[in-house]
Formats: sequence, structure tokens, C-alpha cells
Amino acid sequence: MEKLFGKLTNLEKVMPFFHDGMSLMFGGFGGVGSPPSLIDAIIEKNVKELVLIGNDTGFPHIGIGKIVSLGRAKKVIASHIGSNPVAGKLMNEGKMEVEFSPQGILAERIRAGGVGLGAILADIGMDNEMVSAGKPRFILNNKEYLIETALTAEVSIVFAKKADPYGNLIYDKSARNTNPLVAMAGDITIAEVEEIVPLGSLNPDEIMTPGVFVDYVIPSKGVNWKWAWE
Amino acid sequence: MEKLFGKLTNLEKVMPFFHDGMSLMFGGFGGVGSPPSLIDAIIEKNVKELVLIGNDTGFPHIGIGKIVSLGRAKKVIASHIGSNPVAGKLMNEGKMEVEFSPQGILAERIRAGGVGLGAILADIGMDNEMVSAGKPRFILNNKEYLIETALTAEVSIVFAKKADPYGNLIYDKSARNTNPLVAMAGDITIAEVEEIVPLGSLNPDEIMTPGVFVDYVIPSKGVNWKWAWE
Amino acid sequence: MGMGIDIRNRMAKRASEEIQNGMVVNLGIGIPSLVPNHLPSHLNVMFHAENGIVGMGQSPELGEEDENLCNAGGFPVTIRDGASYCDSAVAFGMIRRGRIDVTILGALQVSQYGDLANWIVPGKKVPGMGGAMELAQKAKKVIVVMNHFDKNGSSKIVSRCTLPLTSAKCVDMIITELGVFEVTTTGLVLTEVFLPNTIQEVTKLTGCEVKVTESIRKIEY
Amino acid sequence: MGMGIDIRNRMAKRASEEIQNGMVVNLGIGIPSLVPNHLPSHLNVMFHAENGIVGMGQSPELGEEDENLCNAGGFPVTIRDGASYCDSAVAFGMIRRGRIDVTILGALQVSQYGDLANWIVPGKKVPGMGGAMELAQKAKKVIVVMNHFDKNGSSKIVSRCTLPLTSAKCVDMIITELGVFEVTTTGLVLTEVFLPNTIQEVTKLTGCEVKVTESIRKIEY
Repeated sequence: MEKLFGKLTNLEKVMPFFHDGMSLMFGGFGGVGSPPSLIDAIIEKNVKELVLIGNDTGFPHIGIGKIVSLGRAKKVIASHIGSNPVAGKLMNEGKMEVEFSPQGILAERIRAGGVGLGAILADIGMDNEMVSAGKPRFILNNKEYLIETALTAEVSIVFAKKADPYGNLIYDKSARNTNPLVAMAGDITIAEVEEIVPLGSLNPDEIMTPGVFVDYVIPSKGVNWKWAWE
Repeated sequence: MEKLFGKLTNLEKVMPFFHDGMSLMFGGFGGVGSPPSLIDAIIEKNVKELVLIGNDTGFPHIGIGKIVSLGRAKKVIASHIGSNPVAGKLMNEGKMEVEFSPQGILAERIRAGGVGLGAILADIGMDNEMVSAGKPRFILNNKEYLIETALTAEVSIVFAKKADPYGNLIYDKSARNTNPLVAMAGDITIAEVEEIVPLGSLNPDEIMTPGVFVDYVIPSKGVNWKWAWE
Repeated sequence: MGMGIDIRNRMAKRASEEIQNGMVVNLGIGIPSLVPNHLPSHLNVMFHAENGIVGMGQSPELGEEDENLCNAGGFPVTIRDGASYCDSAVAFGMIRRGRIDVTILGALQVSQYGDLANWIVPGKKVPGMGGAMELAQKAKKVIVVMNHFDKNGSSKIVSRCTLPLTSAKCVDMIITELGVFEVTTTGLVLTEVFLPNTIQEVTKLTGCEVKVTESIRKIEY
Repeated sequence: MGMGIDIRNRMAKRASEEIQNGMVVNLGIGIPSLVPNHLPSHLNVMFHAENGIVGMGQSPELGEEDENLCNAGGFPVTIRDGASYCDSAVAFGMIRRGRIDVTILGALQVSQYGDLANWIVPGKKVPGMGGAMELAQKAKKVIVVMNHFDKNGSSKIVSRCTLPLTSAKCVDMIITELGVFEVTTTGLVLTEVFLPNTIQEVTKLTGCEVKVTESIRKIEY
């Protein structure tokens, strides 16, 4: 069944897509729903100068935080870095640029990129310097909005519970979070999955990310970090 | 279980929400996934001067087309009226105003309203008079876009396969179409459903519209029109 | 210039040759809907519908229709293994994000520059654009399959469209009962003719300047 | 001015009185997380999390944690009947669409006009706003539960915030260990005091002009 669409592959085969200076979007929220094996492989390959786009910078040893803590990102676009003190330190030392976006606006900017829109108009944080700096404003029906640009990336990495050979994905509980949005926004999207099931075995009503958006599926070695609550 | 959230009710109880001159958004695509019992009740109540918002005007005797064919809409915002010749006739006679929006842009405008955004920026139909007339343009990163305003309505009506007493909804196959978008965009959202199941019996991963967006749930009497292919 | 089923299927068969393994394909109504009949069975193709289906299969048997499983035209379909449903916003997200490999659609006119007019029938009511603009603008490859002539016998391939455009400069390939044309940066190129038509006939019957490729294919089927 | 568990629960209990049957509620970290413990069991309330949960239940038993079922702070939760998961975009859609009835959150400062500062701790790093701005701007009712004093003993209720704002004019109610304040169009009003504090003490210890409601409630619990 692997050859049906050419999407089922392994870590080694997708590693050439990761390179210094690239933009990389990742699914996950506080590390929950972030792809552990891809993150480790990116670290092992010593990919540097990354532009990372995602909800947050995880914890120092959890999720994308592992990459951030090693100083491998030159820029992060996120809504929150508070749970990863290393990120704050790198930012304050001028070693990593951080662009903050309100959490739901960030999610919508990623989704907008994923569905081929140019931007969204939103009224969140209009008067906040950190949110509004440099963003054009537009008045619509006597109400002012910020123009929040869409986000895409060269590669998106997501973490799913199940995939079939077409790359149809099902996420688990709150590990869904930003993953379906991130999956749409990558020029190339790679899904790390806990289980690969035969074509036709997923209920088509329950598929959360249609395989159309997924280019490669690789099996996960599973979460190998210790959660903050453990 | 009905009293848990006060959402489970019946047709009679929701009819006061429908009144002359109101904006009404409806789920469905060519009549598939449009709520038959609500449509009949709106006709029976003789609600007039409606501003209808939805994908299309159905067929003359199918879906929202039943309302349109009776001349009960003063304006329709849709992507297509070709399958309902009565709609075209009313438009040409100046009896019904029609605002056309490209299909996917209409879906995104409804979704934008549903998630509390002001507008989206899109590059579809830039040079087409019917699409672009009166719409502001905005240049972002050297590329021009149309500003497509968000759509909401006083009341949204949707059609689902299953609901629980909290109004969590599951749609059936391609009858999902615009329903999850429309469900978010109503100031009041009424779901007509084929089956009401106990709280806790829907898998939380499979819920397509969270009950947060749904104000009332009424049982459906079922589709009573003859499909075009029958 | 009515066309028999054979000519229609000839055009559909030629269009099917543009579909490769693993592609996501959106088909318009009319002749494009015949394309799946001509696909080799070993090909894994995902047919996309604007209302929210990826992976449509064959038409259902009579009496086996499911009223909640219809294509964008409102007609019953089935699904294949690996199919999924989504809302219409996501279905169009696939289109605008450039995830549709090929769209095959009918047209009223196509210009030598690939301008497409396929949504307002002259003298008839304005139906609305539906999803045609997004497909024409954003699919990776846009193939028009249409009669070469309108009902007055005029070429539907024109130097400049007189009908309202669906989208400018979007068509990559035109297939008519006479031959196959590619829209290139240097103009329209005739690349194939359906036998027994000759190159001379086809270029003469086409309403704009047409270059002819060096090694033209002559299609016998 | 550290607070014992009793004082914290007193404030949480008062906050819980603002929650009615059927409401959708978003809770911040800290004292707000104690609110569910004080809700009458007959109330049907849906707790919302920004990452994509509606219907969070109690904390799981030790050893029963599910790493894929966590709240927005990254800590394990459970769900109640009627719960659902969604992506983060939809979770924030609920917020911006005005579908969150109450949000209860902590603060560093609140002004007499309801300006909220709760995201940059002075002298510490900038953590980013997370979802705080959207909740503060868009929830139907914004309740701040916080210590009355900062670590220097200064009132955190101020005439004008000196810390960077999360959102201006968004807070509806302030609950501290001393009393309950409502933000009205004519200024801040003390509506309730926690006994044994007196009206005079509370108004004196509050860093802005405070009106006192006519029939003030004296909370004994």
C-alpha cells in the first residue's frame, strides 16, 4: 500500500527538506501535539538560522523548545515564549528575534496562509504597540482594523495520531490544537504519526486534515521528553 | 436531559426569531444539507423581505429555493443562482437584488464573520466587474488584493445528522458543506437535526460544530422535496 | 456542429492522458465528467468537489443514491478508499493553496492568451460564478475541453474573448474535436490533431493565429 | 502580603457566584483555577480552553493523566459529558464571536476605568500576550481576581495603569481579598466587602477614587 501515492516514507527521506535559514512551521501548543522525532532529527542535522512559526516556544526540553534552546532559530513568530526562559534570554541578548502575535490571530494568520488568502482584518490589540507596530490599518464600516498578514512556510511539520497512505490525518484530543492549520500552511507538509492505517480504514467524516495538504507521512518514535507536570 | 442547557426545543418555540426584513443565513449546497422543516415553517409564517446569505439559491422546489421562488427574499448573497431559474427571473425583473461572490470567497466571508474577523484579503476575481465592484483594494508585499468583508446574520439555520443537548453537531458526508461555517456566523444559530442523542454519547473528537455556537436544536421532519436527480 | 458520444469520449480520453498517478483533479460538468471512464485502473487519482469531497468514485447504481453524498452539481456520487469530507471553506482552501493539480472544464470561449469565458451564456440569465473563478485562477493546470465551434459555427478559440471573462490568462491547454492546443508565452500552439483532420484545416478553422509544433501528434483513437 | 489558601478560596468562591447555568467560562491560571471547586453541582457549565477544548472537567487522578489532553497552560485535564475538541482557530473564533460568557483572570494592575495590565511582569522578560488580549477584549464579562496589593504593598487597583496594558476598558468586575468592585461608566464602585474589612478601610487602601454602592454586601464566608 506504500506505493499508492508515494507519501509514506521515513525520517531519512524527508531530512533533505530541512536546511539552514529556512522557514519552518510547527504544530503544537505547549509541546502537546508537536512532532518529537522530526524535532530530534532537525537538531541532529544541526539545522541553523531557522525562522520558526508556531503557537509558542514550548518548554526548554519539550517540543520545539528543544530547537529554540539550542539557539538554532534566528527568528520566532509566536504568541507566547513564557514557558521557555531560554527563549526570553536569547531574545533579550539579541540572539533571536521574536515577533509576537495574539494567539488566536496567529492561528488565523496561519490558517489564512493555509487556505491561500493574503491577510485578515482583526480588531485585537489595536492600541498595543507590540501587536500593532508596523501593521497597516484599514477602516471598514466606520470601524478600524489591523491588517494581519497570512503566514506560510517552506515546510510544515505536524503530529497526528493516525494517518492513511494518502496522508489523511486524525489528531488526538487537545493535541489537535494548531496542527490542522499548520498542515495547510506548509509549501511542503510532513506529518509524523503514531499509527499508519490502511487506505479506506479511516471514516471519511472523521478525517481532520485531508491528505491533499500532506506531502509526506513518517512514523513517529513517540514522545521522548518529560512533561512539565510529570 | 432536555433542561440541561435549555437548547433542546421545537419548531414552534424558535419561530418568533423569524421576522420580515431580517438577515437569514442558511447551510447547504444545492439544497443538500439545508434544513427542510425550518424552511417550510418560514414559508408558512409568510416571512418576507428576507436578506438571504448562503452558497446558492437551490432549485425551485429544493432547499432555500422554496423561499426564493415565492419571492420572499429582497436580497440574496450567493455564489450561484443558475440551478433556480425563478431566482434569475426575479433578479432580472428587479424584484430581488443578488450579490454574487466567488464560491470559496463567500465561504470564507461567512467563516470570517463566524470567528469574529472584519474581513479577508483575497485575489480572486480582481479584474471581474461583478466581483470587484465597490470593494476596496489593498496592496500587500507588492501584490494587490480585494478586501472581502465578513458576513454574519441575525439568524443562521443549519441541518445536521446528530446533535446532543448542548448543541454539538455532526453532519453527514457532503451535507456538511457550508453548515459548520454558517453555524458560527449567526447571532442566533438554530440547528435542525435528524437525531438527538444523549449528552456524552458523541465522540468529542468527531464533533464538527461545537455546541458553543448553537443556541437551539430542533428535531427535523426530514427532507420532503424531490431531488433533481430523482 | 452537434457531437456524438464518440467525439465527446475522444476528447475526454485525450484529457485523461494529462492525469498522472497521485494527482488531485477537479472536473467540470459535461464532457469533463466523462474523463474518469478513460483513466487506466492502476492510476490513483483523487477527484475533488467544491462542496467538500476529496476522493469521489463512480456514480452510484440506480436506487443506491445517498442524498447526502452529492457532487458540487448536486448529483449523487460515491467515494473511493482514502476519501474525506470537509467543509466548503477547506475545499476551496485546497484550490487557492495550489493543491489541485488539474482542473478540466468546459468553456464558451478561450483566447489565444488563455483567457477563459465560461460563466455567462449570452442572452441567458446571469447564473453567478460559483467556484469557476477560483479553479481557473488557482489550479496548477487548467484544461479546457469544448466544441471547437459555437452554435453559429464560429470558432470558440478566439484572438480576444467577446464574452465576460471568468479569468484572464489561466488556460494551459485546449482540447476540441479537431485537436489539442497549448497556450504558451509566445502564443497558441497546435500540438496535436485528431485524425482525419489535417493541420491546415484545423489552423484555418481556428479563430486566431496558431503556431504549429514541429513534430505534431496525430491522434488515431 | 502573601495569601493563605483560605483567602484565595474566598475570592474564588465569590467569583464562582458570577457563573450561571449553561455559561461558557474561560479561567486563567492561579486563583481562577480554584473557581470550579466552588460551583454548585447542579450547574451545567462549560469550561473553555484556548488550545481547543470545550467542557473541561476536574484534574485527573495522579497517574491517570493523558499527555494529549491538556489545558492551555499545558497541564492535564479531563472532560465532562458534552465536551468537544476543536482546532485553536475555532477556539478563538468562539472568543472573538462573543460566545464566551465569562472570563476570570489574574492581573498585575487594573485601573478605575477597567484597563487591564496582566501580561508583562516588571523587570522580567516579555512572555508574549498569548490569548489574554482576545479574552479581555471579547468575553462578555471580564472578572479580575487578584491580590489587592503588589509585593511592595501598593494597591493594584490604580487610577491609571503604569504597566503595559493587555487591553483598555475591558474589566467589568474586580475581586480582591478586601472586596468586590464594579467598573461602571461613572467610575469604580465598591459593591461588597469581605468581613471583617470595613468600607472605610477598603476605600482607603484602594489606589483610586472609589464610590460605594448604597446597600453594600458584607461577605461573611
